[in-house]
Amino acid sequence: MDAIVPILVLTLIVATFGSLLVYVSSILGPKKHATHAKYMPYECGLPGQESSKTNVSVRYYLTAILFIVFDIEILFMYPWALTYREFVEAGHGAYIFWVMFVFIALFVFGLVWEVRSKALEWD
Amino acid sequence: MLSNLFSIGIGHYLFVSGALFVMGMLGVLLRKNILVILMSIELMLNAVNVAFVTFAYYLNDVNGAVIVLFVIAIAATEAAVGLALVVLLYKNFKEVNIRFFEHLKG
Amino acid sequence: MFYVLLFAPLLGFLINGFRFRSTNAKLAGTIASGAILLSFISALFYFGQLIKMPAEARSLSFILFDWIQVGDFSAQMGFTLDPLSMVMTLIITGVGFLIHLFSVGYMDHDERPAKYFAYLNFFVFNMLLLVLGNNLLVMFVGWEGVGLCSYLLIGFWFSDPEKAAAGMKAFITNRIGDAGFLLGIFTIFLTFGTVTFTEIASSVPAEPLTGWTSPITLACLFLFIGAMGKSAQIPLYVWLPDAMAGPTPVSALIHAATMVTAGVYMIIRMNVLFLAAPNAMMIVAIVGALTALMAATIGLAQNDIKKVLAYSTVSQLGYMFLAVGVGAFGAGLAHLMTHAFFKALMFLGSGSVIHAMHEEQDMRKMGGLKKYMPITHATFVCGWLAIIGFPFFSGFFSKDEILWMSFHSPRGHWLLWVVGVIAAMFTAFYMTRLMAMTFWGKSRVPESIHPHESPVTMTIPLIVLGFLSVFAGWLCVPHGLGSVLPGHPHNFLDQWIHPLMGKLEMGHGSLGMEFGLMGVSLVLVFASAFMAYRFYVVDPSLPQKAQARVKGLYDLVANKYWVDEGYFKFIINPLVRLSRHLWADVDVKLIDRATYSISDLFKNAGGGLRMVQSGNMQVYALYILIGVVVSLFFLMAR
Amino acid sequence: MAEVVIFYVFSAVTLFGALGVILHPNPIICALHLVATMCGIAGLFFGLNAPFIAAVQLMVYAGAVMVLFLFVVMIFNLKQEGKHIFSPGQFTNGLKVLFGGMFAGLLLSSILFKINNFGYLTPDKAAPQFEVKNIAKVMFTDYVFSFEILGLLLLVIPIGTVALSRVRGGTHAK
Amino acid sequence: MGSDLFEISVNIGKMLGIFLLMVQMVPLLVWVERRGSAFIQNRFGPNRVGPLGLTQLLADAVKFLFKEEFRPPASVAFLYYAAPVLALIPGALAFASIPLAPPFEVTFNGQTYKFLFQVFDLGIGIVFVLGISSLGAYALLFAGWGSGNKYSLMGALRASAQMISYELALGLSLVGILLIFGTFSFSEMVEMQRGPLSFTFLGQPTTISFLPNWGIFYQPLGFILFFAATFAETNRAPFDLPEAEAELVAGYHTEYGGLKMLMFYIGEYGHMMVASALATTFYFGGYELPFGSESLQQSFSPLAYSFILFGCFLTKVLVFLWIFIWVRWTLPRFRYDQLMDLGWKTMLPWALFNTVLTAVVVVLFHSSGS
Repeated sequence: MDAIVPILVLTLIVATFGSLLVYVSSILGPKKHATHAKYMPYECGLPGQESSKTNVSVRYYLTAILFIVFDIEILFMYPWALTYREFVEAGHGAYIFWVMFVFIALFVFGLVWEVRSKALEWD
Repeated sequence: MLSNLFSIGIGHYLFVSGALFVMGMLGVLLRKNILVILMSIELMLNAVNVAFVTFAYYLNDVNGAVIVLFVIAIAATEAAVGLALVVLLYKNFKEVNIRFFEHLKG
Repeated sequence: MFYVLLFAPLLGFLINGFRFRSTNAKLAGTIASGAILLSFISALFYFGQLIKMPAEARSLSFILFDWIQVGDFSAQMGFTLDPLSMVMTLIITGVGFLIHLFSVGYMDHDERPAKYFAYLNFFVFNMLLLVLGNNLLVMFVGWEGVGLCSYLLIGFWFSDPEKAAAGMKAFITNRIGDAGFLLGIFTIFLTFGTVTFTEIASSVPAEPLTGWTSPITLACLFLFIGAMGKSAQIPLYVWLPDAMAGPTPVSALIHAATMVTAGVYMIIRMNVLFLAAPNAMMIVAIVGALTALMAATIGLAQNDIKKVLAYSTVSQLGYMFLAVGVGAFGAGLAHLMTHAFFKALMFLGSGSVIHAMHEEQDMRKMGGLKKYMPITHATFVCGWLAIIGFPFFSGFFSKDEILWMSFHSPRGHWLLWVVGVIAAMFTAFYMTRLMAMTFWGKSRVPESIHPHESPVTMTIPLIVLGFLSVFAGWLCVPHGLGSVLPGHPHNFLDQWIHPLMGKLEMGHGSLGMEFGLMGVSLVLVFASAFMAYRFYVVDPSLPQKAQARVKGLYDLVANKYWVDEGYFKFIINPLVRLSRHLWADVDVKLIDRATYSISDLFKNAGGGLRMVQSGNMQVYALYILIGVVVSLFFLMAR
Repeated sequence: MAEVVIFYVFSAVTLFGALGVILHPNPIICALHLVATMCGIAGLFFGLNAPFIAAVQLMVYAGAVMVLFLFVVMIFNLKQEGKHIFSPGQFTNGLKVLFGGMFAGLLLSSILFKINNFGYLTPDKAAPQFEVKNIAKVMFTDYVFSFEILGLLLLVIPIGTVALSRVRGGTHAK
Repeated sequence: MGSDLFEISVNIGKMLGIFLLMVQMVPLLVWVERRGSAFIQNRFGPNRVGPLGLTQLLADAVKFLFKEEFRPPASVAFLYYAAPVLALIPGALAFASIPLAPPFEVTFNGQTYKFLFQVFDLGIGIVFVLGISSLGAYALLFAGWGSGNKYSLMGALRASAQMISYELALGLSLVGILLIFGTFSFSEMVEMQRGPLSFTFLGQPTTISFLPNWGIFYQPLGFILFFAATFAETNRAPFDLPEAEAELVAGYHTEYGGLKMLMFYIGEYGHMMVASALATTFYFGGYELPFGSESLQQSFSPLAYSFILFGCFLTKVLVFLWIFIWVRWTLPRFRYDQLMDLGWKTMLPWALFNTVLTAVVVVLFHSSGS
């Protein structure tokens, strides 16, 4: 628990360092008159095509949803992996193996379904 | 009374948990944007988690910690489904105002 | 290992059930037969274990989980392997395996073999539940399960309305019996406060209760109603002949070897209870004897090969009930076992014949099949000799024991013996008639059909069962007979289940009397068999003349005593009329009007309350909040 | 002393973030405040001697759920239309605030006035009950059934969401 | 932090030292990258300013300092400025939790203090690093959304989708390591990798004396998966799709320049260093020497020995950093669909397979002995 104080302090140090850099560059850098073209969003020098209301593929957010689910599954494997040796050495190796095997089987089933449903296809 | 402020006990954590829960509740009750309502629900769930861990710590009982893991998992999946629904609603109606969706009116 | 025994069929059911669209009969059959074989091997393993134990301690129990816990009532999902359930398990899995094997050939050209085998596996699983359960509730689950599978399999070819109707008839008739069974369970629970077999047995009073209304007698009678339904006794036997609409291996497995004997098994299992209710046992014995006689007479005049076998089954089941009714539980079980072998054999044999005859079941179009189907014929002869009680074939021992017991037992009567012997005589007659019309004599096979011997997967079960039909009787040689035979064989089966049996003092009858009675019945049986041979082989014109002479009697028998018609006229149609009246007068005019007015009231009230349901989720949440706050106030105010 | 600092810093972050969530008109900023809340709660878990749960909180909420929220807001540009951030309806809103206040009063006052009575609850800081191994042992023995059910849920959820997000033109359309 | 002034000041100094080590590595790495790429591509690279072009870094830094500070009007000020700062924090925190050398003891004023050769030790090392680095996505999203440029947004979305996809494979490939070591703590893991390769085989203790007891020998497949996933996590080539200049201008930092741009670079190189340090700790014995540590430990004072091991750790990390650079200039870039396919349909299943395989092997090796 005491380790959290260094974390806080380090975070503070890094944040200060970063803000300092941002601030320093705003002091040291030249101030130039800005033109209209400079204020436009940078698109390789071409005039901006249209608004930022772009049509982004829905797959990004599907990916994020699938990530949440699989992330949780993996998180639940961590405690399992941590105690696995202890269970095995206590003679419950088969039990703890099958506990996770069922879980992983469901995981694999889900993964196969997602792959076959083409939710993970990018074009 | 002031010394209470500096000797952290179960009540302090429970107070934060309770306050968080009330805020989440008010968000659910009052906000107009479905997305923010979902976020407020997450707030309430997290308030409950804080209470669970607090009790687990102060009562020296590991069950609270296990339950929290389950709650986190289920709350996260709930958020995923909720967001999928919100996105579906938005794609069909271009609207995130909860008062727009009063089709279940009696 | 035990769970392999119990769950292998379930696994087979699941596998085949999930791939129910498959049309690959070989694969489905292999899966299903493999599951049953696994089960059978485990059963053999446990049989070996039980044999090694001392006789009094032969009981293994397995608790899967606590099933129901309500107040005083508790039931476990628990199973017992004791000598009685062991015998049943061996029969079910052993005969079941042979019949599965037979089905592989028989169902080769069917459209939905996976479904068929899934049902068959599920049936075996339920049957195992029924015999292995350590309390009445588990037994009841199995009891209902086999009923369901029986319904599904009878109506397996459901596109034929007649066959679907036969399935429904079986199901409904069984429901009547099941209601009785359930009432029996209730009565037992009210009386003893438990449904576990061992606890019931230990709390039954030692002295028999002679009253008609004592709870034990009532419970026994209710249970017997259940047995009537499942085991096709008067008056609920009508479904069994119709059940022949299902595929023939199903008839062999369910409607001859295993399910229909569940009633007998149940009474043997509850023997301590039944012994305490002599009146109930008397009813059982009388119903059994009458069923044996009546079904045998009907069997005389049937022309459908499977119908003959069906009535024969009903008749033999009557024998078993006669046996358990007079307290000869060992004899009942012995006949159950031998009957399972030879009747399964004959059903499979008839299946082989029907398969060879391209689904033709009418015996009048058969005849002289002996030379086309030598193996089927040879095995069928074994079954025939066993069922008519030819000396030293299996049926001889068990049937003779039953007849002797019905005469000699303190719960028996000489009238029961007379009825039994007459039934045995008729049995010999119609079975010989069946043999004669099917296999012997001149061929009446139509030109278009070319009978042929069945494939090897069908004949192997026949051969194994034929072997068992011939020799299984030596497991249950009656005591008196054993004392004069060379080597003095024991009644193994009787000794095997002896620890589970209640006490009934049999006394020692005279050996001379026993042999005298046996002689009388043997002579009558031989005479009747010979007469049938004369009628149907030597001089085929004789039956016509005989029919003409006793026309009234013949019509009565050939139309099965008009029982079905009677049921329709006196029970079903009045019921239908009554319910129509109830519907038109009471339901529509009284109840509906009342409910409509009530619903109108609520409709109007709801119209007012509709304002509350605004569709606004947040307001709903507000309602919840208000409720929480109010209840919090209550909690804190206390 | 460290625990006092931890508690006040992180509860301040938590409650400030929560306030931002329920008060800010722009959903993106709301989501960012929620991220802050989640990090604060993870810090509170650290303070409660449960670093594993804190890390899980960071990974799942801050690292996954909030990223999803931001994705959705950014991809679909879910800006608020109109200037009202709260639902209309003066009467019901009054009721909501009233009862919410009553609830908050009941809950928080009961906690506040019980602080001294909770003195007998002293955590055993050396006790290993929060070691991940103990959590795991309990989870894979006592809660193993819930665990497998959770696995089933985690199978169903992605299937459901994938199916949902492919539906075009309403829930009943093909 | 500590109980008295000496301990606190040493701890703070340690913290600053480790952070500055990370920051100061960046110019060095930039130089290595430029020289190395030139070497690979048969060019010279920067070689004019100072010996071997080493002072080129200083010149670059000065140039960055004097760039014009500029914020596009379409951007959101807070997000736009917070993003580069946020890019630094996860890497710094993660690096700070990795033990760089064994703890050492110092006697001062007659009192003995024990210091860790890392900023803090939470005891749940792996999970903490994963939790912290999952916050890295925010820097990208802040930058992407805050710039008010659709290419920035697309780059940010791509980058974060890629990061979270590969985080799965990364996290899953570590399950095998956890199964082997049975601990979350980095220092315990390093302890376990000391000495020659020894394990229990079918209940028989077995030792192979010519190999060190490193994780790579237990988890070869896991290492490959882990290392490949870290490439994607750091958005390095061949997984540098978010910066694919042909499609997206320059990804999420299109609108950034000067020191703010530099901070993104520091973040990226910080990620690389964390990845290298993690790979070293998990699979290559951490700070432990492969051979001969006993004799060294006896011939040096504990403090000096700690620093020797620190050098060992740094060497291993540098080797990995060189591999990062080498791969970047050797392999071509993936297409985005190929990238996602690789993450979800290839690496995730293989990582699952690795997990199950390891579990089976652990059961086989350990249960038969007892």
